[in-house]
Amino acid sequence: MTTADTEDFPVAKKQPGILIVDDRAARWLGGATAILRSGAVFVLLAVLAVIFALAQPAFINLNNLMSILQAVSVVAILGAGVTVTLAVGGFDLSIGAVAASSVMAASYSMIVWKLDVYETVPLVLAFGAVVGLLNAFLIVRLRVPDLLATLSMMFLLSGLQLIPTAGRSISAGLSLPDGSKATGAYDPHFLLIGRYSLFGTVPVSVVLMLLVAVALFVLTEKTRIGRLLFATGGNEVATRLAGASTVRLKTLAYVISGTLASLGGIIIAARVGRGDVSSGGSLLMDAVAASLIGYAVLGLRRPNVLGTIVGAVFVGVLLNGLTMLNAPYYTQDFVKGAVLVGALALTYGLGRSNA
Amino acid sequence: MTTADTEDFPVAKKQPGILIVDDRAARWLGGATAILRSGAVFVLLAVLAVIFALAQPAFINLNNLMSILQAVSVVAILGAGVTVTLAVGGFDLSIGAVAASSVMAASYSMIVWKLDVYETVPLVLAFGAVVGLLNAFLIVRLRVPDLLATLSMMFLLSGLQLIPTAGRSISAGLSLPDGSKATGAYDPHFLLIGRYSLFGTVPVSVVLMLLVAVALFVLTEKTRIGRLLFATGGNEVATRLAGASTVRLKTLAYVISGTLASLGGIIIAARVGRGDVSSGGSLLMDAVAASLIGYAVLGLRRPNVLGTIVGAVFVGVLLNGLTMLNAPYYTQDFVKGAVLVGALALTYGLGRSNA
Amino acid sequence: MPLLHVDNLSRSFEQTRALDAASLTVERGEIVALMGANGAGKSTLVKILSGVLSADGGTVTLKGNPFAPGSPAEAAAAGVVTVHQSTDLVGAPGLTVADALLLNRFADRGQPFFVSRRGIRRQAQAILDAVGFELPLDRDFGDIPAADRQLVAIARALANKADLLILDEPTASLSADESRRLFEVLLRLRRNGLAILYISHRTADLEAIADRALVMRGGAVVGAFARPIDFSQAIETMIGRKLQSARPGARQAQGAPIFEMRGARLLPSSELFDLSVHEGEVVAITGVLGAGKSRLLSAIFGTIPLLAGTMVLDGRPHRPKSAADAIAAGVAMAAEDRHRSSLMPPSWPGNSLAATISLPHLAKWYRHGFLFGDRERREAERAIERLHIKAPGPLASIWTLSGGNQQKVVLARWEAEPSRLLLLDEPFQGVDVGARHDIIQAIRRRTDRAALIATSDPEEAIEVADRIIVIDRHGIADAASGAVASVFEELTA
Amino acid sequence: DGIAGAPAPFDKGGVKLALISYISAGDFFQAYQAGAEAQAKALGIDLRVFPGRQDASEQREQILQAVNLGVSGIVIDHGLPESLTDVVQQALDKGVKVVAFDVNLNNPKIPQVEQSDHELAQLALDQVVKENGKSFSAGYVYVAGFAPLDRRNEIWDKFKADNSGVVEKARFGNVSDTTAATTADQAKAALTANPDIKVVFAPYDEFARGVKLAAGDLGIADKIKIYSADVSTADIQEITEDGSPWVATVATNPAVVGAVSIRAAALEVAGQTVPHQITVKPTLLTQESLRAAGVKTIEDLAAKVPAFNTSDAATASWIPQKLF
Ligand SMILES: Nc1ncnc2c1ncn2[C@@H]1O[C@H](COP(=O)(O)OP(=O)(O)OP(=O)(O)O)[C@@H](O)[C@H]1O
Ligand SMILES: Nc1ncnc2c1ncn2[C@@H]1O[C@H](COP(=O)(O)OP(=O)(O)OP(=O)(O)O)[C@@H](O)[C@H]1O
Ligand SMILES: [Mg+2]
Ligand SMILES: [Mg+2]
Repeated sequence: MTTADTEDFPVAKKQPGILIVDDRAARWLGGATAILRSGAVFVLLAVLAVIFALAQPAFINLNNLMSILQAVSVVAILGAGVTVTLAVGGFDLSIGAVAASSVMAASYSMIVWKLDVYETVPLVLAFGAVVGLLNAFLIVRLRVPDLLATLSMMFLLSGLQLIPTAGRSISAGLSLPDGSKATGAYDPHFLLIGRYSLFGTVPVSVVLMLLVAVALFVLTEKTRIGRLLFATGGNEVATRLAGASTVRLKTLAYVISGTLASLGGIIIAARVGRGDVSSGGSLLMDAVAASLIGYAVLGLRRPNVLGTIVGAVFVGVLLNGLTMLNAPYYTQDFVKGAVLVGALALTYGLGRSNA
Repeated sequence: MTTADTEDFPVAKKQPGILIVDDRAARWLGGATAILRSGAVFVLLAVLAVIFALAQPAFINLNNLMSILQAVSVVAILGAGVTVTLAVGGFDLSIGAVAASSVMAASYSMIVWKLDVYETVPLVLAFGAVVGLLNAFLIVRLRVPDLLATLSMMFLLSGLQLIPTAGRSISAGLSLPDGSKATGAYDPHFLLIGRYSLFGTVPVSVVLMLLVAVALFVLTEKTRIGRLLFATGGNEVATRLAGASTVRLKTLAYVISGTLASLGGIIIAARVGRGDVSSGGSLLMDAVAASLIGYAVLGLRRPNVLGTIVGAVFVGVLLNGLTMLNAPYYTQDFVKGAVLVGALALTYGLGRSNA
Repeated sequence: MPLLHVDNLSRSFEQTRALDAASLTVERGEIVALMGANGAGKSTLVKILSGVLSADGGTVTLKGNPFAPGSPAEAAAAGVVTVHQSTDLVGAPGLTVADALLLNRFADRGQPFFVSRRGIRRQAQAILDAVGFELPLDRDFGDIPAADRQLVAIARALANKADLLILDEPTASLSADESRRLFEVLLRLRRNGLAILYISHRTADLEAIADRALVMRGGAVVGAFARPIDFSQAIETMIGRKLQSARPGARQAQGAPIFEMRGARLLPSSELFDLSVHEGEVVAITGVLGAGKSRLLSAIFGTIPLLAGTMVLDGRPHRPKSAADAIAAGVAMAAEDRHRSSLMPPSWPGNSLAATISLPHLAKWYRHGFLFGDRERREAERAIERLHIKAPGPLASIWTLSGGNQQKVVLARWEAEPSRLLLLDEPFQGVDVGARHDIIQAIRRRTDRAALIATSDPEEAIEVADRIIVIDRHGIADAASGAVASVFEELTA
Repeated sequence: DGIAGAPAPFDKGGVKLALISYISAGDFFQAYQAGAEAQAKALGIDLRVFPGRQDASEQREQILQAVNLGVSGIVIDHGLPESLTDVVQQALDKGVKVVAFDVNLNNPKIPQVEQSDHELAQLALDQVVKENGKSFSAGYVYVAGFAPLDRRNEIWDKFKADNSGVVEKARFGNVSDTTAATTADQAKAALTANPDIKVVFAPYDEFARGVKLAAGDLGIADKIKIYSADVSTADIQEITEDGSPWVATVATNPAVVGAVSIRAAALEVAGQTVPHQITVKPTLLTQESLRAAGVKTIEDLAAKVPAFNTSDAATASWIPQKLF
């Protein structure tokens, strides 16, 4: 048999990257591939940026870069949430549905209940947190497998969000199922969350994304709680025996991911300006993609918040650049898939060659 | 802390259902909950069937039951494939996209290449198998995590399927990107796969579903290979040390799931009669739901083919019944989610109460 | 022509030379004991012979033919069957014990393709009967204790057709009974011409069966001892110094007990019992496999409920509902089966030596919650020094350590902070005699707490404890608690 | 390379326009885009096509990107008015001309191209009344939240209110990867439960295709009549098939609408007057008329039903006419 079978054990979830180095040349080579591996995504990102900038100078225009960041902000925020659930060994499939229902919830609370931004935002965030709690309840108390619990929640929410309006989108003047007409409107201040740019350049949603990224990066990588979150995902029994409450840690993770998903929904609502039933369709897959690409970033091969953000930006740059080059929409998914496979082959394949 | 923390270790993936039985009554009660737990899905299914039949007698008409089976056949077949990848500890996110591209591939081969059913079907199945091989290559050789590899494949395929026709759907008389016109047509025999019923009652697609179910049930539960597939998922290193080639086992699993996905695509193509553009996202989610619900069926709490089929039928019965009762479409997802959560609470929650 | 000839075999992991020109031969029909301190390279040698790892240099000949198996399957086909050190490498959660016993038959293409549950059960029972072990065939493999997993591994290996049988620490979690049964089978197999390479840190085991002993140090074979084997000489070669007499006399317990159990019941069917431990006292709990040692410690640590009775710690009622409660009350426990109970998977955060030690102490060491500063690295360096852990450094992954050194890290975790009651469940699994001696010294030096140590090896119990308690069918037999000597007699009779 | 006799800047060529779609996938949008591209080519326009992923916030972003790319005009194809009005105003402020198709931006400076979903639905329902009278049991296929379907739905609601003899027995529908197949599954349930349904109004061709499939499976193709909207080559084949219950559809030619949208933008860029409301009239296509004319594909349809293939909306002497 070959490489795959001559692997050293003990291997639990991950494979250790064994590198056998016999002499200087090999050592140097090993070092070079290690760098290439851990930087593969960055290298690709740089190469892409250069190609796009050469082909279309408008690409590196500051406004365009900001618009890339703005375009990825929601996916990056959701992806960061997924990353936290991946860290505790779970998986949150409900985030797309949470974001979509948050769009509806925000619109409903402003248009039907006539609440303003200061009431709507906490309300919607609380909604996301409650969904996270429910997920955690199913997973932690009833011991339902993560995928199954969050998938059920996904179906539940994608139906639930349509019921108050009988499946209609929510915009000013909505006629309610009871025949009356809603008289509220979007609070103009709420719209600023999605549409205002600080100093005319940095969109609020980008600032929110960066705040989330920094906060979660510090939480997951630099704090006790973060260590325990990962420990829960690595070996739940061992974590419990070390005196941590894995129940609370998992609950925390799902509440974080639910809340972030509803923050994503708030940003979408503020950008779109109405409760559109079709929004958020591809969010789940894109967020999952971002956090999985994050595995490859820095060669860490594990969930990490920084990687997730870079992953989201990576896809954003790719799609923006292709659009600038006037590539038809159907080639974009293909290129996205192909570049991903390439990045993966670099990140994961290189370490193997000399095992 | 509570129940969750007072668990006995060693706990691996499953939690032993420790039942402390002190007297006869408790023993009887224990037995009853055990039956209820393992049969929760069946009980719910029966309850639903009775409710629907009372409300709408046409529900239990044989033709309607066949319609239900026909409606779930594609999801059940795809779900069976997912189940096999879950058994080896993987996860195939590409099946939706494989099915969608198979629809395009089948249409292309008949309409553009003018092949007949006997050439088209093997060709499309081979396409699915090749995708499975590629997935396996990424996962087994390059060690890319399953989710990441199959997600990239999903993006790749959902773009790729559109390139030959520049994003247009394929039907007779299609104008190709080079300006010429395709002169082929769907082979009428091919359409029978989706539209013919044996003895005027049993649709071909239902027969295919049953064949797949029986074959995979036997393979996974009654053969040497089946044990090894589950062993690979449970502890890959141990399986390798016992002398099995986990490389081949995982490859087998992904080839099976790719091939089944393309079989699903063939059935869709034969029902719809044209190559329709779609991403396969909802197929994926429904198939994943079926195989996860399968965990709860019979109280097994692990992937199993029989459970997957029952899971798919369960959802099919629910949606068919709701449609018969003229429930608005937007309540259907909600009910689906709610019933799922109920089934899960029964299956998973009951065993806990007396731990 | 010897059955197996290993010539100048080498293997490195980055900077570590795990095997450094090791040479040895094994003849048909002999049992060769392979000794060596933790990290000497024994398991690495085994992994190469069983097709798990490849060598960097040197040659192996088996039955006169060059032998370099590329996979475990190849090694098995060539007639080399191995029981690995880790009990996690035998079966998979989700499969039954019967499945695990037959796993290598499932992988064998010569076997029938279709299987039935009844057939599996029957064959598995036959495998167990041949060795005389009893195991719950229908239990999920993921739920059975480490000792049972080890029995599965042994039974499966013995059922195989082989020329060379390699056993890496097969009795680490077995008690005397099972060990004795294993030895009977091994001696029978030897008579049939099987060659056995036997690795163990239990001198008593080796004394019972070995024909020859080889000693490894620093990746090479540095000594060979023929019958009659001078084990004290062999141990001196192995650890590079003389081992002083085991234990400086038992101390008399004084004052009020730190910890007491009254009218305790572990299982619905078991007897009520009392137990008390005093400050400065080291108490060993021993008993056969499945007697309830682990259950007793788990009940004190709050991870399983005590069915009846009360516990008192430091004069206060002790009713932990979780490990967290117990830790807060001053109880520390190093659980058995380190892989499951203490370690993070490879390339997952927290798999370094330092992080393994710090996990329960993070709140104490980093009061503000941020992991700034190098407290855990310093603590790990101290532990490496104190327990002579052989590791590249405090930040090395725990998975690059040898089995015995991993065990030392787990002990170091619970030694890093003071506690009132230290619970150790099979703490010396795979730890070499020299290191065990050092650890015992370290444990006994601390007199500001009590220690309760569960072990299935009476020899170990005698070496470490002031007092030995025997547990049987989840109850503490009155007659057995008492003088060390009489217990030993009873156990080894 | 400009067009001789055209007003500036088309006399010199090199005009850049952007087409920003809300949705790109699907035959209708692809045909619309193809028509737009053909017209742009004929005018020597460099047309940048932005992909639509049914993502309103991305569409906003694309408008800003297009402005950054320095286009002189933007065609907006569908979308959500709430999410577009402010960015569109920013584009207008920078001197970029904007034309909207099937999304009401409610701005006097923006010409609105429409295929008129209201008129589409009305023509289909007129045909229903002609063939079935004003009193029958009906099935209705509808999913809310898709703007064209919502507009068609308004007409259906009005139709029901005006004709009390029309009873909506069942309402179903599903938009997914396999819209036709899942709609068929639902239709089978609904038609089994309500055997008295005679007419099915399915104002989206994928819905109609699903209902037809269900009728075939249930063997009731001769008992019901399906009326729909939109058309494609595959649809024509389904409609004209022997014994098909799909008796009529109403459609505009998306390619023509695409071309009209580009022409309107070009006229705006050239500074010529463009009417605020540009409507492309839909055509009623009955089973009979299609069979009679021997139409098999969209191209046949264009050749044999000239009204389907051209529009005199938004044109000028310097704009080349014959495109496809
Ligand atoms: N995968 C690995 N990566 C890096 N170093 C390793 C690896 N496996 C073993 N080593 C190192 O090789 C040396 C020999 O280890 P080995 O496991 O062979 O020791 P051992 O003799 O079996 O010890 P023990 O009695 O503790 O089981 C040790 O220093 C260990 O740290
Ligand atoms: N999680 C569990 N669920 C059910 N039974 C268990 C569980 N863990 C252990 N047992 C059983 O309980 C009995 C007592 O186990 P325990 O681990 O306390 O014994 P022990 O004396 O520590 O023995 P060992 O030498 O196996 O460690 C054993 O027969 C064991 O099989
Ligand atoms: Mg070892
Ligand atoms: Mg034990």
